[in-house]
Amino acid sequence: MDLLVFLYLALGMCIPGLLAVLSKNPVHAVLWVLVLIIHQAFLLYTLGSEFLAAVQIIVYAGAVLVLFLFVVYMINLRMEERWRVFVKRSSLGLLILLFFAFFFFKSLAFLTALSPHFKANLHYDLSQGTNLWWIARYLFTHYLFQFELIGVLLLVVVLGAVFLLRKLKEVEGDSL
Amino acid sequence: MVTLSLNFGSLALELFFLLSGIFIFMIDRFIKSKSYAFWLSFWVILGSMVFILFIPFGDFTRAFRIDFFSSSIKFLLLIGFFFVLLLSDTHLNNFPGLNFGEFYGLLFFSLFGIFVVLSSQDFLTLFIGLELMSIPLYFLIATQYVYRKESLEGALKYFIAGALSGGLYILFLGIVYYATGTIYFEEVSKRLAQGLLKKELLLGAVFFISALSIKLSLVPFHMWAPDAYEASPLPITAFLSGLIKFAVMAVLIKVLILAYSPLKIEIGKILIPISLLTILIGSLLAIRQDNLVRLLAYSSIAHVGYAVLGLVSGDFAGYGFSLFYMFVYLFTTIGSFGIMIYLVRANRGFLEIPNLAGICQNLPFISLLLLIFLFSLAGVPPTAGFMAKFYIFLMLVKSQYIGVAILALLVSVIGAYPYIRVIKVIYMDKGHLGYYKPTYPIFLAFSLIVATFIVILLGIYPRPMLDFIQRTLFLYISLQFLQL
Amino acid sequence: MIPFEYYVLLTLLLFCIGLIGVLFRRNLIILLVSFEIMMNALMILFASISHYTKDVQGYIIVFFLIALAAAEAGVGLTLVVLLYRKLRKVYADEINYFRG
Amino acid sequence: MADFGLLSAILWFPLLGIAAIIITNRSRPDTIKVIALITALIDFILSILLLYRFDFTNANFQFVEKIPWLDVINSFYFLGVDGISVLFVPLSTLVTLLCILISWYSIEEKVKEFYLALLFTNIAMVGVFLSLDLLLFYVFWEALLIPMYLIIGIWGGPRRIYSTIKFFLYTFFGSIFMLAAIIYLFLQFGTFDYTLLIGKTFTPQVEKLLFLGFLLAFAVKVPMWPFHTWLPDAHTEAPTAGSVILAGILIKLGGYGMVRFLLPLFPQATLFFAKLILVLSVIAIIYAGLACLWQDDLKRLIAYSSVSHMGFVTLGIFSLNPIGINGAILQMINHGIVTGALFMCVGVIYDRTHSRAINYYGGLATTFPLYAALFMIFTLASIGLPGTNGFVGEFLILQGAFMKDKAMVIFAATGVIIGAAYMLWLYQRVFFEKPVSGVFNLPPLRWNELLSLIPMVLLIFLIGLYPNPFLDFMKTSVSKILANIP
Repeated sequence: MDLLVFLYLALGMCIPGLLAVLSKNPVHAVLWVLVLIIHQAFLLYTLGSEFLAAVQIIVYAGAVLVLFLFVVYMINLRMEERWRVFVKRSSLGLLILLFFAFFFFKSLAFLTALSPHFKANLHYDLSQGTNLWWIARYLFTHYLFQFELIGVLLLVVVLGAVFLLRKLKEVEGDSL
Repeated sequence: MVTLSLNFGSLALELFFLLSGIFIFMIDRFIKSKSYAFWLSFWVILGSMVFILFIPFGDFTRAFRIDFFSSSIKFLLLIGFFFVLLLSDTHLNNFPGLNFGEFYGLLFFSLFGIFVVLSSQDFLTLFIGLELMSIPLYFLIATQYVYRKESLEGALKYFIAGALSGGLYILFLGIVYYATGTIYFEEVSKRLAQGLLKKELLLGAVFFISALSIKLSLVPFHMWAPDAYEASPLPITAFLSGLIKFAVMAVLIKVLILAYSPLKIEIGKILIPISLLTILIGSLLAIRQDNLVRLLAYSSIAHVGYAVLGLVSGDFAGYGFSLFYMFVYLFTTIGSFGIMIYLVRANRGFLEIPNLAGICQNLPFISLLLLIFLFSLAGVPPTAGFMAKFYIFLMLVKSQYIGVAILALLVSVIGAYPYIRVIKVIYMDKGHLGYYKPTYPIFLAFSLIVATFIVILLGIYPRPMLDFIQRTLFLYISLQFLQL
Repeated sequence: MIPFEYYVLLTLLLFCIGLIGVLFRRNLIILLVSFEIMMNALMILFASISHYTKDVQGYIIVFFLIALAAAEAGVGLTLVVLLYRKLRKVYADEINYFRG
Repeated sequence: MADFGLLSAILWFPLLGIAAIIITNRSRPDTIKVIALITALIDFILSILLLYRFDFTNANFQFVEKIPWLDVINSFYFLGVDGISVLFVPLSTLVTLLCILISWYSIEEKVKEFYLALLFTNIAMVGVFLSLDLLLFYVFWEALLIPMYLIIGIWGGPRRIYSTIKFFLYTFFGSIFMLAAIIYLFLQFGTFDYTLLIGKTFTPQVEKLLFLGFLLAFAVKVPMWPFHTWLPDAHTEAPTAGSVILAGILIKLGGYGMVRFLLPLFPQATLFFAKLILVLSVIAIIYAGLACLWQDDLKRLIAYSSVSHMGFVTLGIFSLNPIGINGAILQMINHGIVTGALFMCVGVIYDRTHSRAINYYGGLATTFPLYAALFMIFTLASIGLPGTNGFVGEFLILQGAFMKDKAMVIFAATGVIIGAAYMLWLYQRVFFEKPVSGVFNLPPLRWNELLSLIPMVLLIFLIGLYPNPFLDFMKTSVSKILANIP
């Protein structure tokens, strides 16, 4: 049963992923990614974290993808007329892809063979508290610094966007 | 349960930067005067140069640690940043339409990111710091998009490269976590010292180096560099090629020492072809450039290649020489970009090399300085560029990488050609481009003179600087291994 | 219990799908979408490791990754919007003001 | 030691002049020239003082100064002179002085930069001769490239850019291998100190490689036969002062380096390669001599003649006996004087007619007699007529080479005859025959030209008639160097 659910979710992620990457229309691509995200949220739930599933849906589906859709509609993208996506930058891309494919297949064997056998560093025990409780407990102690940093990072993104989108006064005769 | 140290004292400098960055950024809307932002940042930086000497060493949680190494590197970076500020002030006066406060504010955020990177103790903090370092730069590169179409393209290219770097980094993070169950440098090092998981972590290191090599513009990932450099305002280019690369190199060294020291020889072997190719391609592509900024972009690619050669032997002294190389390169960058800022004030066309013909007639002082910096980049004594290269070659031969050293030496002859070509154009061609002779703003003149002084001083007598870097490194390493 | 390798395989598969998009697509929006797919792929790895070893770190890293992905999307979309407003172009190979 | 600091004084004194020139306004070129002249003059007087104080019975290094420079790698600021280098120091300062004089009127644009470059050249040249620390030596060796690159490239003739870039890349390429060899030596023995490195032994393989590394740098500078192609171009396009420095000092650095480093440091490899180098030298002598015959450009002809003469020098050095090496060192100094003077002479008429083509001239002997007389002296010295300095040098070299390898000497002697042929033919074409229209009413020799040519004439006869004092300087040191070679 578990396996069936996993296979369904895996297919539900890979196929929309492929479709998104290969679709001509950016709107379709964004919508396919939405499908992917929702499946992934369920996968995260089966992996034992209802909190992350919720965050995934709220942040990704609720914010990021809506932002994407908003931008796509705002700049009014038409469909790509030509199907020339594999032409332009392919030479370098192919090289890099081959490089990675080589590493993947070379490493796949021992990566998959290696089941995680380490002793947990920050162990959690569901009998003492829910997953959310444990996450919160460590997020605000051990990972406090990173948590604050992420806040700063998002602030910087907002400020940067403000910086660029503020209309610059064009100065006459100054072409520098 | 591990007790956590919430030692805000050691975080003081970073908090100070963050707050002053936000302050400078926010206040911009409410103040009409244009120069306050610069003066504010000026005093903040001067203050923090003093301040950093009194920051107590210590941890903030397990993620962030002020220690001798990070403080020293930060101090060097602050000096570099100070000069970038001076250059910015000179350059930005050409753009009265810009919001200076926001510009300086974003620069502060980027510096904050660099500081976090330098002090981080685990791979996650390191990653967030790297993002924090790069994200303001994506915006800063695009600063001039109203005036120049290319700047958005440069920013986008840098962004795409950065995002790719992020993806690779997370893959690396995944592999490390998968293999060891921890993301702390020390713990990874412990696992490695037990002789476990070498293969897996080496694979991780490949991705780690790929991710950092995007920031360092090493060869398979160097494509973005010339475009981003040409697109951005000149002080930002100096920041990108001087400070960022210095910081990333320092971090690479730190990770090699802290987390990967049992694997440093193997990693060195991976780095050999990368750095040789980088030097070769940077030198070759620099030959056919007609734009001074692009030329310097390719030269910066090649120079990082030389600096990376110091890491291949896995010898700690070589790490020090790499840092020394980057320090010399930092000041050469500041000097050469300062000169370009001056030239741009005279005439925008001066960034095209053929237009530089014969400027030594009318701008003799600036030509002389450019001559010094170009010879330093070419690695001709008695400039610092020679000393830096010399130590790298010394290191290579010492660790029996004689073939590599000979190849790098040969390529350095090719690498000298673009610079002597520029000198040829400046001093030996006849020019016709009209321009007026701008005055030397005090800050520009100051930074040019200091950069020249440092480049020549380090060429004649590099000992104190080298001693400083080497001692920092050795102290750090000995402390580290005493702990383990 | 599902074998752990399945999760690793799924991660690598999705990562490669994202990588294909990054390397070959010239539509900037789809480029950004592909970055998101890459990020998502890696989240599965962290979450599954956490799940199998009872270690919280993986979940926490996933949390950070979601935030980071949002930040990157923000930056990318800002640049795309500006590019469109300034130049009316969204294809990566159409913007080439640089030669060589 | 009473004379401590004399070498540093000679080496760094021009810095004062450089500083003074930098702060002088460029609108006052005469002041700049006078400052440069006075600086060079004082430097020359200091180097004469060095010659005077030098104790030529002592084979060791004298006036030694040793201060730690780069502690980390055990490198010293280490200066000293012995019999081999002591004569080159006054020669360098003299050449700089004369260059300043000869360019007095011919350099009109970028005067400030020109004299700065000349004084900088002086520092680097003297530095090369004085330094006994390999790293210091290399630094000066490379630093010399910068001013020479500029002097040829800025104030040179029409094809100057091609020539100067060729010059730069050739010499840069050559010295790279020397750097590699220096680094290897350091890592092997932990020191850059020349005096400590003497007498170290290597495996034959390594010794040969190191020898080749050094040899490549020196061979490019000398220039030996297959590496000579930069020289005619550089000489031809350089301004007069540049040619004089090139001929007078720069190409001597190669020969000096061979005597100083190759012979004492790598005796076995020297023996191994000596035959090869002798052959190359003879090829250079004959090939360059023949090439001279079909040159139609005055400077190019003299440039090829210096390749030929430097062939004699390498012949003398690698004959590996005291006579040959004494002759070679003396011949280097002679060649500096004679060829330098010849280039000055060409510069003199080039300034007046702006042509270097031999066909352009004719009958100068009737229209410009004083000049013709001076040129005659230099021509004869270049051929090696007894009584001039060229004779002494060549004779010693041939004698030394005869003791080493008789067949070589036969070929080399052919070179002497070819030399006489092309120089006399040149003289005949330029000074006799019917005067052509371009050479009438040439302005007479100026004071600065006379002042720079007369010392050369005096030196030619001084060395030619009474060479013993000059040979005394080097004898003891040369025999010390040869002591290592079995």
